[in-house]
Amino acid sequence: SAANLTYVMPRIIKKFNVIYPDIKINLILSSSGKLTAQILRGAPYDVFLSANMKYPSKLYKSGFCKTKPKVYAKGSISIFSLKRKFTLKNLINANSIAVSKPMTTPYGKAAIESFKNAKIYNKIKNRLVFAQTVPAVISYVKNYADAGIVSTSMVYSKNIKNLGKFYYTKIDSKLYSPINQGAILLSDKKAAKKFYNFLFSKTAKKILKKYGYNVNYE
Amino acid sequence: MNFDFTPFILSFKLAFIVTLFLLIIGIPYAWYLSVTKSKIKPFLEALTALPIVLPPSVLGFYLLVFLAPDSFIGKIANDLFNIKLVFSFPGLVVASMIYSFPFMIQPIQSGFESINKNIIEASYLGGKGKFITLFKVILPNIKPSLLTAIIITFAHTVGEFGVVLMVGGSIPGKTEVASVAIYDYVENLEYHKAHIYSAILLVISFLVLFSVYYINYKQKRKYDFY
Amino acid sequence: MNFDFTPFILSFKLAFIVTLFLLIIGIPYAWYLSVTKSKIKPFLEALTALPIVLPPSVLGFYLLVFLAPDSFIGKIANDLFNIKLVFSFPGLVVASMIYSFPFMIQPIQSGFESINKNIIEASYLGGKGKFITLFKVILPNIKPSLLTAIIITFAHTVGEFGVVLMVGGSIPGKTEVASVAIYDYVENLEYHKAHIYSAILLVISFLVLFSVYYINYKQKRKYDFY
Amino acid sequence: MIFIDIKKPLKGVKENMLLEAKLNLKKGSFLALFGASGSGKTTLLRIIAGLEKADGKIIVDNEKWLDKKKFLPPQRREIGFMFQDFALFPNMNIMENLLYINNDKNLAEKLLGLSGLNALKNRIPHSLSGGQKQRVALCRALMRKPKLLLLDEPFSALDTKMRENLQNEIMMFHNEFDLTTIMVSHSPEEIYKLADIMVELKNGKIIKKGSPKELLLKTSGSEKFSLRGKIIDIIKADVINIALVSIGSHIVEVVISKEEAKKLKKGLSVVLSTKAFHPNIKVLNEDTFS
Amino acid sequence: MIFIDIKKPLKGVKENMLLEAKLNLKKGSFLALFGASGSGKTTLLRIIAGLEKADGKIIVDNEKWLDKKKFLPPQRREIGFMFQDFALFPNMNIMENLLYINNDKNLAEKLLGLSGLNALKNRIPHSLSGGQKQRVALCRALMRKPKLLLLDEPFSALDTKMRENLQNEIMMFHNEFDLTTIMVSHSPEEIYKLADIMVELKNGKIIKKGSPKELLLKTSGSEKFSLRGKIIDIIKADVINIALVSIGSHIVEVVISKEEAKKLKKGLSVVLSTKAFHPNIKVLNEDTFS
Ligand SMILES: Nc1ncnc2c1ncn2[C@@H]1O[C@H](COP(=O)(O)OP(=O)(O)OP(=O)(O)O)[C@@H](O)[C@H]1O
Ligand SMILES: Nc1ncnc2c1ncn2[C@@H]1O[C@H](COP(=O)(O)OP(=O)(O)OP(=O)(O)O)[C@@H](O)[C@H]1O
Ligand SMILES: [Mg+2]
Ligand SMILES: [Mg+2]
Repeated sequence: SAANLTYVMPRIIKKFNVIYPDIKINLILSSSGKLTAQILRGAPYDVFLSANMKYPSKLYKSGFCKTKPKVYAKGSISIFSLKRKFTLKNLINANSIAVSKPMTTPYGKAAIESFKNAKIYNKIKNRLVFAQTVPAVISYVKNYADAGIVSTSMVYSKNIKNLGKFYYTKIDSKLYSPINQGAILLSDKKAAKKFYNFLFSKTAKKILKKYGYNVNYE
Repeated sequence: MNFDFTPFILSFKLAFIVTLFLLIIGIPYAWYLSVTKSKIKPFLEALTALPIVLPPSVLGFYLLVFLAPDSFIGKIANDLFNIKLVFSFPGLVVASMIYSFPFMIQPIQSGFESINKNIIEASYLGGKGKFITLFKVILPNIKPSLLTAIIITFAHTVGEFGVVLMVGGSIPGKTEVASVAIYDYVENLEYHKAHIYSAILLVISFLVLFSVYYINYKQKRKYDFY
Repeated sequence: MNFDFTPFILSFKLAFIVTLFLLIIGIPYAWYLSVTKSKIKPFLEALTALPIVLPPSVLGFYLLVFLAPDSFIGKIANDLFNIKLVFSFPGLVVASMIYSFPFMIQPIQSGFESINKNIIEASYLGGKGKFITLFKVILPNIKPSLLTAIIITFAHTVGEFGVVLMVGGSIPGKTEVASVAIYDYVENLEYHKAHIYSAILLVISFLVLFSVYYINYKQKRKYDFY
Repeated sequence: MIFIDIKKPLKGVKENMLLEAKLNLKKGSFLALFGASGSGKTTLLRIIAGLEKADGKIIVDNEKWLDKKKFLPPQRREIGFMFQDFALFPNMNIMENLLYINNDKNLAEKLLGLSGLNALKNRIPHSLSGGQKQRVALCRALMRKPKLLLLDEPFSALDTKMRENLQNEIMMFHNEFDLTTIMVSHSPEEIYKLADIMVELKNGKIIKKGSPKELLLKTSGSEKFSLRGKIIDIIKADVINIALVSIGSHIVEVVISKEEAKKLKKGLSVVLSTKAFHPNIKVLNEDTFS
Repeated sequence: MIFIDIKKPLKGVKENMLLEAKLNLKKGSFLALFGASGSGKTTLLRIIAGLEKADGKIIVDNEKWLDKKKFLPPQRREIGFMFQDFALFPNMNIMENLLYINNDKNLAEKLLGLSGLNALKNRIPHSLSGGQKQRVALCRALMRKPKLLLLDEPFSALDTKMRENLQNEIMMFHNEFDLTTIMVSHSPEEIYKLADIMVELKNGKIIKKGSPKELLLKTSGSEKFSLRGKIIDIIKADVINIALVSIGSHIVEVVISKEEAKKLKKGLSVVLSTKAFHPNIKVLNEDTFS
């Protein structure tokens, strides 16, 4: 699955294993683009989860899937900082702001959209630094940047506590287009199907919600 | 905290196999490059260096395309040898070999180019063929270059990551090498684990490298003594 | 389709500067390693090879920590030279230099170790100091090794990606080098653009490498003629 | 029978020169090659050994080594070659240098013993003196018990005593193994002593060829005894004048007349000759100088 | 004044040997160093040049070159050194090899001219013959117009003619630049001709020291003329027997009696001497053999 799911997935898998203790799930985290390329060349993956509908759709069009891509959650973004609390309003006071790449990550794209909609983009444009992935945004914030835009799921992860005290502000979801988290089933294996279905179960939704995802879709 | 040593074993196994294979291929190829007077020599030389110019993940992407089961090479490997070249350990070996190719070739070639031609002639005149001359006279006399080639290739394959990730797909126990595992920990903000894994990787690598250099150092001192 | 050549210019500028600086640092250091009889020699040698053992992104992560403005090194650079070492071009240079260090050192060292000591002595006896001897006698006589070192370092810096990405923050026009740009296109499934950018990178690199090898080839032929 | 007829363009001292040599050697003969520096001696040996290509023919014992169509590679020519610059294998010690060519420990021990190198057998070439290296190179060339032995100035770095020892050994080997030998040498004495045929090269061409006896013993006319030499000093004493004449490695004093003293100058080449020469001949202790 | 008193342990042929040399050289003198292969000649030169460390003292013109506390690096010692194995710079052509040491084009041209290498000045060392390399090495050693000239077997790879030319040149340089010269040589003739003092090394120790005249001209007793030589052949003719004696690079025929013929054997060292020797001395064309 895509990298932004690093934090929720172990939780979901744990819960899943409570119900199906015999099914062992290998979690492979990588960027959506890489995974898509790999699946297109026959990577032996069973379920693909992406933070973006683009990649699942592409796979679907190429005929690699057993199901249509389905949205199982919507992501949200937050302003994250270790120094003090930032909001969209006072973000112009930050000397540097880390975002993940708008071109390749939906969270980065959403961040830029929000800046534009909040009319601060032109003021902070020159202070943006781009990280390859959302976790890299955290590294940037830790080492240099005053603030960073991350997926909200991250600030709920337990690993973030390693960093000590931190601040975050959710960005109003009206300011950016929805970040649809797509899932598709790639194989006929029974276990895969079970896991795929589990994603849309109440239990899974509860966990996802706890991690800041919006599960009120459709 | 429980450690999984499999990624390390995979890493060093991969590095070892890649270095060995490249050595076998690299020596004759570097030799050819060093002796040929052909006009295509600079062309081949430039070509040889190209794999390192591409970013590893991009090279990995292209390799993925070329090695995939439905590609020409993938088909051949599959049909003839029943080997899958992507998302498998043999695939990692092939991909790493391509990426690390220049690191093996170039130092060896430069060693060959600096060797005193007289001793090669002396060996031929002793009735020794090219093969024996290569192993008994030429290679022992370019030891510093050979060492450089082996160590750069080895270390680089251990640290290799972009290509391996792309072609191998980090399947635990099969293609998830140490570098990928560490990367995952960093991504997962599990810095503590990442530090420990990095430290282990560094320590093992250091020990391997140190042993090689130390043996080399001792040997040289032995000679200096006379 | 409109092309942005800035990443290419940045890439080659970076590679050029890194190669040049490493050459300047690398020559004396490799010389020291090649002549020292000290016991710490194998230790230093093993240490020198270590940067390549870590996956580039992980190395980049650590470099980010060490070069950040509130780190010791970052502070010094900032206070003394007023240079920011992260998310800036100088930062890329420093980070790439650390990563590519072994690629420059090892071939040069092996060149130094194989040189005929007599000609160095002959130069000293001609009244020439170490500096002139180095430039006029030693370096010209290890040309194959020097070429290897330069080309591997250069090519590797062009293809470098993980470290650069992490320390540079891929700021367009400042730290977004070609390798990063290509990577992004692949990520974004814009394969067509990725192909074109890769092709450009490969062609330019090929031309650079080919010219170097070609000049070298011509020069050698000139000598062979006598 | 060794038949050589080769041509090769070379860069000469002044202009390009053509190396052109036609030779017919009987099996077992010992050919000395001499000529000024740069006249093509080493190159000729290298062509015979197959280290350098050339036009023409080389036929050894009815086996074609070189031909328009054929080029037998050096490793297939049964040759012992001693390089002018030794070319010892730096990665092997002395013993290994010999055994690499031919794993005959007895022969190696014997050769090392004869050349006084037995105690050095575990040393590496790098740590030897010039003359020691030269001797190892000579031993190595003999290790193969070759059909054809090619020696490029084999004794140049040696003192007179060692030189004589090794000359005798070479002679012994040459006879014992029925070798055909070609040796480059600058020393007429050496040539006379060892060779049964000699050839002088000049600018790549053979300008003299014959037996050393004919070519070196030129007691002209009726004079029984004549020596070429050079005046290195003229000492004017009270009553007599003495010219110091160097003859080979000797210096002799010759009493000269006043008139002669005027004519002669330091540095002139001269011939000493006499009709009546009945020297005493006295056997010498081996211990004397040189 | 050059004062040398050094010690250095060496690996000898049989066991470890101690190189131990004490020498006092007047400015302008020409010292010849000789001794068997491996006796320490090259090492002594290298110590004087500062290429190898040793215990003891070296003082040149009141300047300390070596001392307990001091070690003047080779580049600061004003020395011209000719290596036994040449050590030319492979990356420079011949002219550049000379000019690198001293950018004096006139001197370089002159030296190259004297050694007959003018036409080779644009060639690289790799493409030269052995003797040509040796001459370049000699020229290069002279380029620095050194205080102290150290020559390690400077003429070994040369034919007699070239050898004589260069010996004369060395002599000229030695006088012209008021050099102090130390030369390793195996040839008594060379030594007599060039040196004013000679030293023999054996196993690292100085065993003989004196003027070449004393040591080389040993016409013993009342005999006016004596030559050392070796019998290389005995020819039994009808009425007379002839012994061929090699003397240096010469071979002379000596008529011997039947009794003598029985006593004498090939390979014996002999002395030819005579009380009455009044040779004709005749100036020679330079063109004759050798
Ligand atoms: N680098 C070295 N290390 C150890 N021993 C050496 C080294 N070089 C020479 N020797 C030994 O020291 C002794 C003296 O060597 P040196 O080269 O001074 O002899 P030499 O008198 O010049 O002989 P030659 O006439 O053969 O050149 C020899 O026995 C030699 O083997
Ligand atoms: N590799 C080469 N390439 C071109 N020319 C060469 C090469 N080697 C030698 N020569 C030239 O060919 C000529 C003959 O060289 P060669 O080495 O055969 O001479 P030589 O008779 O052995 O002389 P010496 O007694 O000085 O060793 C010389 O003028 C030399 O400069
Ligand atoms: Mg020669
Ligand atoms: Mg010597």
